[in-house]
Amino acid sequence: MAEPLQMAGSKIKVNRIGLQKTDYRGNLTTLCQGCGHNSISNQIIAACYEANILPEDVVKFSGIGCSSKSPSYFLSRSFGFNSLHGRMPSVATGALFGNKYLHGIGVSGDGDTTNIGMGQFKHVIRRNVPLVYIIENNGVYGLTKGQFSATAEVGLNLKYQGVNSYMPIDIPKEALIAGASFIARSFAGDPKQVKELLKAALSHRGIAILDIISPCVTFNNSDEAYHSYAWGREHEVAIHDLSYVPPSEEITVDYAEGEFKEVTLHDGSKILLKKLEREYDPTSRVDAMRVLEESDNSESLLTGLIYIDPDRPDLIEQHNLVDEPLNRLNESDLRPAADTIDMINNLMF
Amino acid sequence: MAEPLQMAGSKIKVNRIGLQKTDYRGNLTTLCQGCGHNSISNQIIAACYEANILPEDVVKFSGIGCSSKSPSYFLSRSFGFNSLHGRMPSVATGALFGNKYLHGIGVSGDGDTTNIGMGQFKHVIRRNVPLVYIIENNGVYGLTKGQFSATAEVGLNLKYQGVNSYMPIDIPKEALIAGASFIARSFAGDPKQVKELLKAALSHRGIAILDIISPCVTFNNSDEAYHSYAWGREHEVAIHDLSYVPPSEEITVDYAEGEFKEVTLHDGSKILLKKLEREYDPTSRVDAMRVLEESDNSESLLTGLIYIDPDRPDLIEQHNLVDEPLNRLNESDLRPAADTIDMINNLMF
Amino acid sequence: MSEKIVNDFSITIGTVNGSGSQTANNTILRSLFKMGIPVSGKNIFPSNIQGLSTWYTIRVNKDGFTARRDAHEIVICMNSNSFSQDLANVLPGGAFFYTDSIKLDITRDDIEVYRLPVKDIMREQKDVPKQLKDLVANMVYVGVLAQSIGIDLEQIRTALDYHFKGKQKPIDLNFKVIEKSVEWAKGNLEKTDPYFVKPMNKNDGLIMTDGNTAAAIGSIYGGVQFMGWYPITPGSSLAEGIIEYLPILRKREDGKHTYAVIQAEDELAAIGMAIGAGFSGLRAMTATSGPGLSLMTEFAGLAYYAEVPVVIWDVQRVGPSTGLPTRTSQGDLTFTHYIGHGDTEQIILLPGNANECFEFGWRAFDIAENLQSPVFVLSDLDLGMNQWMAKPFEYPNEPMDRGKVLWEEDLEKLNGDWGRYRDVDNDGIPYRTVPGNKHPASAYFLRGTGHDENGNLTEDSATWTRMLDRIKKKYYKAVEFIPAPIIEKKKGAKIGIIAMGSTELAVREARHQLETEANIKSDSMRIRGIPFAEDVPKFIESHEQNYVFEMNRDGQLYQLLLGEYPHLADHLISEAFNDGLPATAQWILDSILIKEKI
Amino acid sequence: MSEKIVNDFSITIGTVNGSGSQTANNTILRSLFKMGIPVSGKNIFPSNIQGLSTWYTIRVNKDGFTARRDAHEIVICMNSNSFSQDLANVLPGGAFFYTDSIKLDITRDDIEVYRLPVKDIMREQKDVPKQLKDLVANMVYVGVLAQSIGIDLEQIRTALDYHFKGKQKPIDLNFKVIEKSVEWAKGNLEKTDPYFVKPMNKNDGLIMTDGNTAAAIGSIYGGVQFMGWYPITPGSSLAEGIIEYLPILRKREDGKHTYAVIQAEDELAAIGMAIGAGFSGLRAMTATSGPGLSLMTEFAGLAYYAEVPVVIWDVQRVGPSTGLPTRTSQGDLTFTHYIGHGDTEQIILLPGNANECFEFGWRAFDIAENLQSPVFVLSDLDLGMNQWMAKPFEYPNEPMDRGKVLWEEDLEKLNGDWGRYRDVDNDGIPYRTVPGNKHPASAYFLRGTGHDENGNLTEDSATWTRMLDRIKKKYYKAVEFIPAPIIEKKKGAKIGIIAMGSTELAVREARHQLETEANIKSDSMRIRGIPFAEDVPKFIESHEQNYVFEMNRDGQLYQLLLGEYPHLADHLISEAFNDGLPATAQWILDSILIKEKI
Ligand SMILES: Cc1ncc(C[n+]2csc(CCOP(=O)(O)OP(=O)(O)O)c2C)c(N)n1
Ligand SMILES: Cc1ncc(C[n+]2csc(CCOP(=O)(O)OP(=O)(O)O)c2C)c(N)n1
Ligand code: SF4
Ligand code: SF4
Ligand SMILES: [Mg+2]
Ligand SMILES: [Mg+2]
Repeated sequence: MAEPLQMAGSKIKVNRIGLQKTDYRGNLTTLCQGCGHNSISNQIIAACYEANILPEDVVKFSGIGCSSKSPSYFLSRSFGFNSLHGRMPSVATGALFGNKYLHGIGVSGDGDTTNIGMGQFKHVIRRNVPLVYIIENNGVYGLTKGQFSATAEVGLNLKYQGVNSYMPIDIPKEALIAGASFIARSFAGDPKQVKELLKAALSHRGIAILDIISPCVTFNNSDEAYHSYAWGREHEVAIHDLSYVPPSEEITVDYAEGEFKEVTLHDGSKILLKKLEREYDPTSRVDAMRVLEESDNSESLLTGLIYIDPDRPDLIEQHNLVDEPLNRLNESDLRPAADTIDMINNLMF
Repeated sequence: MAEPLQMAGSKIKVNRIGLQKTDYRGNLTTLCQGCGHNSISNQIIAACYEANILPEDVVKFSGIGCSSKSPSYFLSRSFGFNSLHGRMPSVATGALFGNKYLHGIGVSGDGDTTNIGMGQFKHVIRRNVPLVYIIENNGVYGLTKGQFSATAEVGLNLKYQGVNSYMPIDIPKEALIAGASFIARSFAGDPKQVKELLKAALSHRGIAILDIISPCVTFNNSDEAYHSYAWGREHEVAIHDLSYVPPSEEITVDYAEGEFKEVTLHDGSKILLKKLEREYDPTSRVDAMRVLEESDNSESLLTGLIYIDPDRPDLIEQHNLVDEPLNRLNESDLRPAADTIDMINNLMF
Repeated sequence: MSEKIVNDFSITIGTVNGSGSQTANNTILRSLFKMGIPVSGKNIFPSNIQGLSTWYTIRVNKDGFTARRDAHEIVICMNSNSFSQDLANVLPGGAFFYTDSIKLDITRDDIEVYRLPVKDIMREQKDVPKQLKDLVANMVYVGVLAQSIGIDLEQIRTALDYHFKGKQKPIDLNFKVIEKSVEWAKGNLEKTDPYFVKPMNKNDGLIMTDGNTAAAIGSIYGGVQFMGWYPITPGSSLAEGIIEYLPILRKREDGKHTYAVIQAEDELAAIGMAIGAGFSGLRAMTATSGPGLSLMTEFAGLAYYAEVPVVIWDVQRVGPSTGLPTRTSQGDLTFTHYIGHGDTEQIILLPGNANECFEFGWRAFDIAENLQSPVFVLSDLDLGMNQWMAKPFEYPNEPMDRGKVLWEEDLEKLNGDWGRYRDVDNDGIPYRTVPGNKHPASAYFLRGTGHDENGNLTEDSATWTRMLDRIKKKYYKAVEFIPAPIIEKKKGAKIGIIAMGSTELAVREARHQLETEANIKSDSMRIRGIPFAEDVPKFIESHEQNYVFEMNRDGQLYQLLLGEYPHLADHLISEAFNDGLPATAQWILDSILIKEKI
Repeated sequence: MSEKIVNDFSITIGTVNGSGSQTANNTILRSLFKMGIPVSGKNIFPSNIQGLSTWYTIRVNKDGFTARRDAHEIVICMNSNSFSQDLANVLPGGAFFYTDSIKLDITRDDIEVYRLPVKDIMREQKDVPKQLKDLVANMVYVGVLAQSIGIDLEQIRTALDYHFKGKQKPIDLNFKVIEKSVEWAKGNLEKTDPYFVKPMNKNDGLIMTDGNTAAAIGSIYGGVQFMGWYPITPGSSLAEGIIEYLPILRKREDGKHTYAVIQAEDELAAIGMAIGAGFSGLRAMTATSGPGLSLMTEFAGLAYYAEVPVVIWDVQRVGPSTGLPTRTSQGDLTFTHYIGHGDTEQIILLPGNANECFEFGWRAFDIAENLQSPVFVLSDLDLGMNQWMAKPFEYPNEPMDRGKVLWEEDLEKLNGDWGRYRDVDNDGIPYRTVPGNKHPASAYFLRGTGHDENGNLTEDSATWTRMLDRIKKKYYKAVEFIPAPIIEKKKGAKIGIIAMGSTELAVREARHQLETEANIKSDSMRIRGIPFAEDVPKFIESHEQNYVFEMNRDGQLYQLLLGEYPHLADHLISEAFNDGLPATAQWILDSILIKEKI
C-alpha cells in the first residue's frame, strides 16, 4: 500500500508529494543504542512519508524526558516545541489553534504523562484536541536514571529503587474512561503495527492516544519486566491485523466477507482490521473495556486499535474558526474597526 | 443501629465514648442556605458521633472552594488543614504519617478534584492512602461564581457560561480505573445513605472515594441539571440498601438468606447490603464497571457502595512504621547515636 | 441643621452579600455620575457567596478627589450583623439610615438617624415575585437616600435602564419601589443632616467602567486571538469580559471566529495553552491573580528563555497564599519581576486607571510580540473590579505591530538563511517564524533547554552566556516600549512622591492637601512599567526626598528602584502599607507629615 | 623534559557518557586523594544518558587550591567526537593521551602525545564478559596515567575496593587491566612531559564526599522523618542519598521505621506532602532543582503564611527554564527569596562546602521548627554532585530543637487557653500543636487564608496587617539562627570579596594570587544565609570596595545586599558570571585586576 512513486528519470524513491524519505529525517539521535524510542521515531518518519504528509504541515510537541527529546530525531522540517515536564498537552492545545490545517504529533513518556502530566493528559482528551499523542512507555524515568514511573508494574524490582508496590496506571484504560476518541496500544518491537497505527492516527480527527511500549534498554529491560523487549516479544497479542488505506486509494486486500472490519475516518481514509483470534469491535466502549480487563488477567501485551469514534467533532472544529489560518490574519481581521469605539463607550454608560 | 447510650442520671444523649452530638459540631456555616455541602457536613457530624470516633482522632483536609470550606463547619475539636486548590491529597498524604492512628477526612469539590486536582486525585488513589476522600460534586465552581467544572454534563446550560461541550469526568469510574479500594456514589438529598457510607468509609483501610452529588443552589440547581436536587430526587437509583455494623455489634437486621450481602472490613465492622432491584457484587471490578456504564446509558443517578476491596494494605501500613506515632518520637529515636559518626565517615573513604 | 455640605462626602452601605444590593448600589453610583458629580464606588466584599457582611462605599467630591476615605458621612445599614460597626462608623454629625427590620438600639446621639420603612413599603408591593422580594427591597434605601440628598429621579431611571439593559419589567418593578420610598421620605423624613448633592457638569464626556472590563476591551482592540484562563477572583472578570465582548466586537458576517477562549483545567494549563498559541503566532494571553500566578512560574521562565510572546494579566489581591482573596494589593511586584528560577527579569506594565487598563490591553501585545517576551500587566482588585470614572476609550493610535516575523517570501529573499535566535539587528531581538510557514527552512525547534543562534540544542558554555546576555539586551531595549511615567510637577516642590497603579487618585488628593493644609509642595511620578523608563532616575535625582508609596508590606517598588539605582538610595524613602483596602490620601498625607515636620 | 612539575596540575579526561568512565575517573581521584595530595574532581556531563561527550577534570594542588581551572596540563581523550577540542585544550607543553581507536591526526607539536594501547590490551582480556568490555577498557588510561605520573598502585587498589564495595570479582577484573597497562607503559611509554605526583600528608583525617551525600546524611542526623521528592538532576542524588543511608543510620531492632520517603507524582505533590508532614509535627523535607522549585511556588507561599516548618533543598543548576540541567549555577537566589505571590521573604541557607551541607542538613530542621517557617537550602550541582575533600562529618553539637510545640500536659497547664498564632513571647514566634494531641483544646484549623491569633478565618484589615507584620518580626528574629558569615582577614587589606556557596575555593585561591602576583591584599566574607547576619553590613562598611562574586547573570546576591543596605550601595561592586562551569580563581583575579589597576 502507499507504494511511493518513482519520479521520471530518477532512481530516487519519492512519495506522492515528491519527497524522499530523507526529507522526513531529523537530527541524529542521542538516545541510547537500542532504545525503543528510536524505533518509534523511525516509524513516525516512515508513516509521514508513506502518508504523503508535507513536513511543513506537521507541528511536533513534547514534554521532558528521553522520549520527549525524540521529536528532534524526526521531521527536521517541521516546527517543534519541546515544552515542560508533563505540560505538552496544554502547549499543543494552544499551538494548534495557530493554523487549523496542521497535524499535531505529540511525544511524551510514561512519567511525563502519567506522573506529573496526569491532569493535562486527562483534559486534553476531554477536549478532543486533534493531536496524535504518543506515549513512549517504558515504566521508568529514563532521563533521570531509572526511577519508577506510574506505569511500573507491581513487583517490578529495579537496581536502585527496590520493589514497586503501587498500582500501575493503565494508559488505554485511563484514556477510555476520559472519553478518548482514538486509543491504541502497540509495541516498539512491532514496527509495522506502530507505523499503520500512526498513519491511522494522523487521519483521525480528534485526540489519538497511542500507548507504545518502548523498552528502556538501560534501566528497565530485564526479561521479566513488563516493558522489556523480551517480555513484549513473548507476550504480544495483537487484537487484529491492522492496515491503513489512504483516502483516495481502493482497498486492494483480499479478505473474505466477515473476516475483517472496516472503519472509515473523517478524511475518507479507512482502517482495515483483519480478525485474528477474537471477535472485536473497536467502536464499542464496552468491548474495549472488556478486552483491556481481560488482558490484565491473562498477562498478555494486548496491542492494536482498541477504540475509535471517528465522528466526534474535535476541539478546533467546535470553535468554528475562519477558513484562513488564525496566524495569517492581519490587523483588519483582528482589530475592530474605528467606528466601534463609540458604540463601546456608549455601552460603558 | 449504633443507638447512642444514655448517661446515668442525665437526659443528654451521649455516644459510647461519652460525647454528645454537639461535641462534633463546627463553626456556623457561611455557605448558601440549602447548599448540598451543608447537608453533607451534618452527616459527617452524625456519622462520627454514631461511630464513636473521638474528634481528636480525626484530621480534616480540604482544598479550595465552597466545599473545601466546609471542614470548618464540622468537628471543631479536630485538627484541620485547608490547603491549596487541588492539592488536598498530597497534604493529607504527608500529614497522615504524623500519627498513624488518626482518621483522615478530606473534603474536596468537583473542580478541586477533577480539574486542577486530577493528578493528585489519581495518585492518592494509587498509593491507597488511608483517607476518606469526599467530593462534594455540584458540576460547577461555586466559590468563583458558577463556571463549569469538569463534571458538568454535556449540554448543561449555565447563565453566564453558555453550553458545555466537553466530556464530563465520571468520578467513580476514574477511581475504579486508578485502583481505588473503596468507591461510593451518593446524593446530598439522601442523608441516610450518605451517613452509612461515611461510617463504612471511616472503617475502611485505604482510600475511600465518596462522590456525593451536592447541589449548588445558587449556580446549578435548575430541574434538568444532573447535579440538581430535583434531578437527583427523581433519578436516584440505589444499588442496594446499605447499613453499617460497628466492630463489636451483632447484626440485628433480619434479612432472609440470599437477600443481602455482607462485607467485613479490616477493623471487624461489617457492611450489610440489602439487595434491591439488581444482583450486585461490590467486590467485583467488572460488576462495578458494568453498572457504572449502564447507569450512564439509563440516565439514572446510581448510588451506593460501588466497589470495595477491604484487604489491600494501605500506604502507611506498607511503610511499616514504629508503634508510637511518628510525631511523638524524640531525639533518641530520630538522631543516630554519636558512635555512628565514625562509621559514616569511614564509608566516605 | 448646620450649613449645607454639597457634593463632598462619602456614603457607605452595609448589606449582606448575596442579597442583591449590588443593583441598588450601582444605581446610586450611576445616577450620581449622570448628575455630573465626580464619584467613585468601592465594594468591600467577603470571599463567600451568600450571607456575610459586605460594604459599598460611594464617594462624591466636587473637586474630583474620589479615592477611598476612611470617614463615612452617610451610612446605610441593611444588615443586623454589621449594625454596631456601621453605627460606630458614622462621622459625628453624619447621617445613619437603617432598615426597620433591625431591632437594635441606637447608642449615639451625635448623629442624625433615620429608619427605613422597608417592611411597610415592601408589604404593599404585591406584584413583586416572592424570590425577588429581598432584592427589590434594597430599592427602598435608594429612594429614601435619593430624596434625602437630592438625587435626580430621572437619572435613577436611566441607571436602572442601563442595569437591566432596557428590560421594562424589572426596571418598572424596581423603579416603583424607589418612587414609593421617595414619596414616603417626602412625607415622613425630616432632613436634619447637612449632606446634599447638586448637579454639576464635571463628567461631561466621561464614561464609567471597571478596570477588568476596560482591559478586556482593550485586549480585543489589541487583536487578542487566544486566551487560556482559569477562574479566580479578581482575575476572572477580565476573562469573562473578553468572553462577553469578543462576539460583539469581532462579529463577522460568516459567523466564524477569529479567536478562541478556553477555560483550562488550571493555571498551569492556562498559561501553557497561551504560550503554545504565542509560539504559533497568535496574540495570546491569560489573566489570573496571585495563586494562579504562582502556578504559572515554570511556564513564565520557559517563555522568558525561549522568547515566546504572551501577555499575562495579574489582577492583584492580598497575598501571600490564599490571603484575602477579595481585597486589593500591590504585593506581587517583586515576585513577578523575578518569576521563574534562574536569572529572569520580566517586563511589567502597571496601569493606574481604567483608561490605562484599556490602553495596556492592546499595547501589551505589541510589546510582547516586538520583544518576543512575556509581558506581565499588574492591575489590582480595586482597579479591576470597582467602577471608575474614565475618559472614553481611545481607539489605538498606532497600528498593530507584530514584531519580527518571517513568512515564506521573507525566507525566500534570505535564501532560507536565518536562525531563530540570531541577533541580526544588534538590538537583542531575533527574527521568528511560526508554524504553518511552508518554506522548507522555516521550521525550528523551540525549547527551554540551552540552544544556539539557530535554535539547536547545545550545552556549550560560551553559547549559553551569549544567549542569556542577548536576552538581557532585549530587556534594556524594552525601556523604549514601556510607557513613560506620569510626572506632575509643582513649582517650588521639594519632595517627590513616587507611586504606581491604582493609588493615583489618593496621591493626587494628598498632594493637594499637603499644599493647602501644610504648605508642602510636591512633585509626583507614577511609574507605569518595568524596566524603568529614562525619566525615572531623573525624577528621583531631582528631589532630595522621594517617598515611594505602595500597597504592600515590604516596599517592593522601592526595592526594585534601589536595585536599579543604588547610587540614588539616599533619595528614596519607602512607605509601604497594605491592609487590603484601597489607599487613602490620609495615609499618604500622614506618612509625609510625620517625616517632614519633626 | 623541562623541570618536573609535582602535585600542581589538572587532568581532563574526555569520554563518551554511558561508557562507564566514571569508575575509572573516580579511581584516579580517590587514589590521588589517598596519596595525601589535595585534589578535586569535576564531572562536566551532558543531559542525556549515553553517547555524548563528557569530561572529567581532576586538579591536584599541593597548596590545597583545588577549584576548577580552565587550563589542562594533561588531557586524556577516549572520544573521537571530542578529539579536536580535547587536543586544542592541552596547555602548550602539556601531555595528551588518546585511545588507539581514534584515527585522527595530531595537529600540534607543542605538546607531548601518547597513544593508549586500548585495543591491544583489551584483546588479551579473554575473561572480561563482553558487555563489560567497554567499561573495563577505561582502566587502560588509569594504568597508563598511573605509571606516567606516578600514582601509587596500592592506592588504586584501595580505590577500586571502595568503589566495588569489596566485591573481589570486579576489583580483580579491573585491576588486572590496570596492571597490564602499567606494564605496557613501563616498557613502551617514554615520558617526555614534566607532570608528576608525589605522596604528601595533606589529607590526613580528611574524607571525600559529594555535597548531596553530605546533605542527605546531615538530614538524617537532623532526624528527618518525612521526605517527599520527585526526581530531577541535580537534586535527585540528595533524595537518593537519604534513601540509601536511612536504613543504615536509623536501623532498629524491631525492623520498623521511624521515617517515610515517598517519590511523589511531581514537585507540587512532593512539597505538599512535606508540608502536610510538617504540619503534623514531623521533620519534613524535600529536595529539588530549578524547574521543581518553580513548581513549588504556591506551596512555598502557603507554608510561609500558615507558618509550617519544612526544609527545601534546591540543588541549583543553570536556569532559566530547563536551561543546562547538568551544569552548575547560583541563579535561584532572588527567586527563592521572593518565592510565592504577595509579600514573602524566605529564609535561605547557603552551604559552601560538603561539611556545611552536612551541618545545614541537620540545622535546617532546627531553624524551620524554631521559626515555624520554610527554610530553603541552596546548594548547587558542583557542590552537590562532585567529589570534595572534607573534614570528617561532626556529630551535631547541639541537641535537637523542636521549637514551641504544646502537648497535652502543656495545654493542661494553660487550661487550654492558647491560640495558634498568638505572639506570646513577643518574638514573633507563636506556639503550635500537632494532630494526635488529645487535649480537646489542642486543635486548630490551618489555612492560607487570612486568620487571627487563634487561627480563625477573618478578613479584618487590621488583623491581616498585624499577622503579616508578626511574620516579618520572625524574619528578623531569624538572624539569630542564620550561620554567621565566614570572614577571612588579611592585615592591610583594602578590598573586600563577598561570595557565597561553592565559590569558596576559587575565592581563596584568587586572594592568594592577588597578594602574591599583584600585591593586593583582600578580606573575604562568605555569606551563609539570608536574612543576613549582623556581621555582613559591618564587613561591607569596613571596605571601600567590596566585590560581590556570584555565579549568575544578574548579580542576585548583590541585589539582595543593596535591598538590605541601601546606604552601603557605594561600597558594593557586582561581579556576576555564569556559564555553567564551576567558578575559577582566574575569573575572580581578572575581574578585580581590571578594576583595581586602571
Ligand atoms: C518539573 C520537572 N521535574 C523534574 C524534571 C526531571 N525529569 C526530566 S525527565 C524526567 C522523567 C522522564 O520520564 P519519562 O517521561 O518516562 O521519559 P523517559 O525518559 O523514560 O523516556 C524527569 C523527572 C524536569 N525536567 N522537570
Ligand atoms: C490556584 C487557584 N486557582 C484558582 C482559585 C480560585 N478558586 C477558588 S474555588 C475554585 C473552584 C471551586 O470549585 P469546586 O472545587 O467545584 O468547589 P465548589 O465551590 O463548587 O464547592 C476556584 C477556581 C484558587 N483559589 N486557587
Ligand atoms: S535511558 Fe532508557 S529511555 Fe533513555 S535513551 Fe537510554 S534506553 Fe532510552
Ligand atoms: S455558591 Fe453553590 S456551592 Fe457555594 S455555598 Fe452557595 S450553593 Fe453552595
Ligand atoms: Mg519513561
Ligand atoms: Mg463544585
